Amino acid sequence: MFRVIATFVFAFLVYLAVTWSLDPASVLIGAAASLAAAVAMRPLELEVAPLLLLPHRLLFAVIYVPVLLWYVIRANLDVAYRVIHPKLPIRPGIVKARTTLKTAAARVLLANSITLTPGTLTVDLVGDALYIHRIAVPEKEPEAEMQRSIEHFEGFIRRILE
Amino acid sequence: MTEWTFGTVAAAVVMAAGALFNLLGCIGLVRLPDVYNRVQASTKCVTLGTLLLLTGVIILFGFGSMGVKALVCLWFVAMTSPTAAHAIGRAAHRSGIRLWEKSVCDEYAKDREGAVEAPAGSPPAEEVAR
Amino acid sequence: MTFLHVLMASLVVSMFLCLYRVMAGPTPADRTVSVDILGVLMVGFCAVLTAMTGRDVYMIVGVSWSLLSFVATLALAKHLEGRSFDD
Amino acid sequence: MNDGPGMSLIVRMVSRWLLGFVFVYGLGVALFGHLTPGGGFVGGVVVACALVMSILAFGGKQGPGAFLARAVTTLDAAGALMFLALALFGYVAGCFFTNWIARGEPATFGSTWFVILMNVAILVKVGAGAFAGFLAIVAFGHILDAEEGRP
Repeated sequence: MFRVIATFVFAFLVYLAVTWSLDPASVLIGAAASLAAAVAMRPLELEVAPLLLLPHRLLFAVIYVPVLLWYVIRANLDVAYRVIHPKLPIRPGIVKARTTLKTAAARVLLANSITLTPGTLTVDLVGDALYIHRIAVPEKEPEAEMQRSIEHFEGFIRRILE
Repeated sequence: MTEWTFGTVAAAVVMAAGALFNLLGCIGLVRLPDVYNRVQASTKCVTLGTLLLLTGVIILFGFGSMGVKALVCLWFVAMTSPTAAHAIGRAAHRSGIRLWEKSVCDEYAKDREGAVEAPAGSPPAEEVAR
Repeated sequence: MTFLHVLMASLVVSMFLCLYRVMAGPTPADRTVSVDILGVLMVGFCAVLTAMTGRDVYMIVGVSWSLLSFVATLALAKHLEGRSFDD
Repeated sequence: MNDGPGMSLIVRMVSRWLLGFVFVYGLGVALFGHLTPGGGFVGGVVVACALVMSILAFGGKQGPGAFLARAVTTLDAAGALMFLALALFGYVAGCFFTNWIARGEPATFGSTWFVILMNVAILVKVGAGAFAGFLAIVAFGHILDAEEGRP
């Protein structure tokens, strides 16, 4: 029930944003369509949606965006430096890391955040193991270094989605 | 964008940074040695570049009919682009494309060895690797 | 020749670099990556066109384009993996 | 390690998050076709896109795409018939394709309900048609596989 309501709210917000009109007929049709979409999505187990309606989780989601943006910009400057350097100082490889997050949605958000940040790309997600392709594997202790950079995100994501 | 006020200058700076990142990402796409590195550079730089271009549109027009549409577009791109990169990387690894010969380690291939046979219909690894 | 024209020119240069990789890519995965990146670049192009003309035509085009590009990439990745589309 | 039908967990989860919004977005584009760019064709393509994404991500046996795959010919015919019926009802007011529903105030949502209904008919027709094309490609691949003896 909460799942349906939450999905309805988000779908209706997207409808209002796309149409940008408060005509009563359009709003009614949009509400009906959003409700239909929410009911049709019910078997897909969107357990995330109701959590995002809680205010403190929403607050952490809003804080998470600039933090992620800061990491993304740093990552981009790093990758851009490596790309325009004439000698290509790269040292690629696939490393493995383990996450302590429990739900599938939180793990997926973690994997997508990792893909966007410093020189890392999630190749696969099996159970609690993340296989991460890095553009520059550090010389010593690659696993421990990766683990430490994952923990920065885990704290936020646990407060948003778990 | 004819008169130069604070808003237009901010939007111009953000959009210029976005276009620069797009260009750098595409240079990376051409220069780097193997598929995985190309996915890395191009996806990160081009995604951030496009997000910055859309942010410039939001700064320029405010949260009107256009800014909100740009926000929806921004959300879609931020959601789909890493997923597409992951899908390509996984499919490339599963179809047997090797990493660059100077790569340091490959835990994924080590863990996958013996766990699953090659998917049906895919050519053998030597045929695909360059 | 305004500032936005310069932005458009740089985006067009980026697209030609992508097209080079589509033509020269040694493996099918390289071509898939370039096509995906081309789709995201088109969304940025739509944003520049919006700033230039001030009409919300192009934002709708941008959202639809990013969606189509995502679905195309999924299909190509699945084909690359050697599975049928409805597997 | 091939975890069930469909693609990897990340792709399935993100498709789950996007699907409902894509449907609603397609409908919004189609409904406002007479005021903004877009219209029935673009909305239909977006809806078909969502269905194709569902089939790609979840496989051909579950998800909303699999339900609609069985009804796709019916929906295609229903869209075409709805379009034709709207056009034929024009004879009530005089001739083919006449706007037989009253017109409202210009530049608002309710200015022409005739065009809105027309756009919805085109949405159903194009969405079902494009999705049926995708299903035909999948079926053709299976036929080729069977002929050449691949599993």
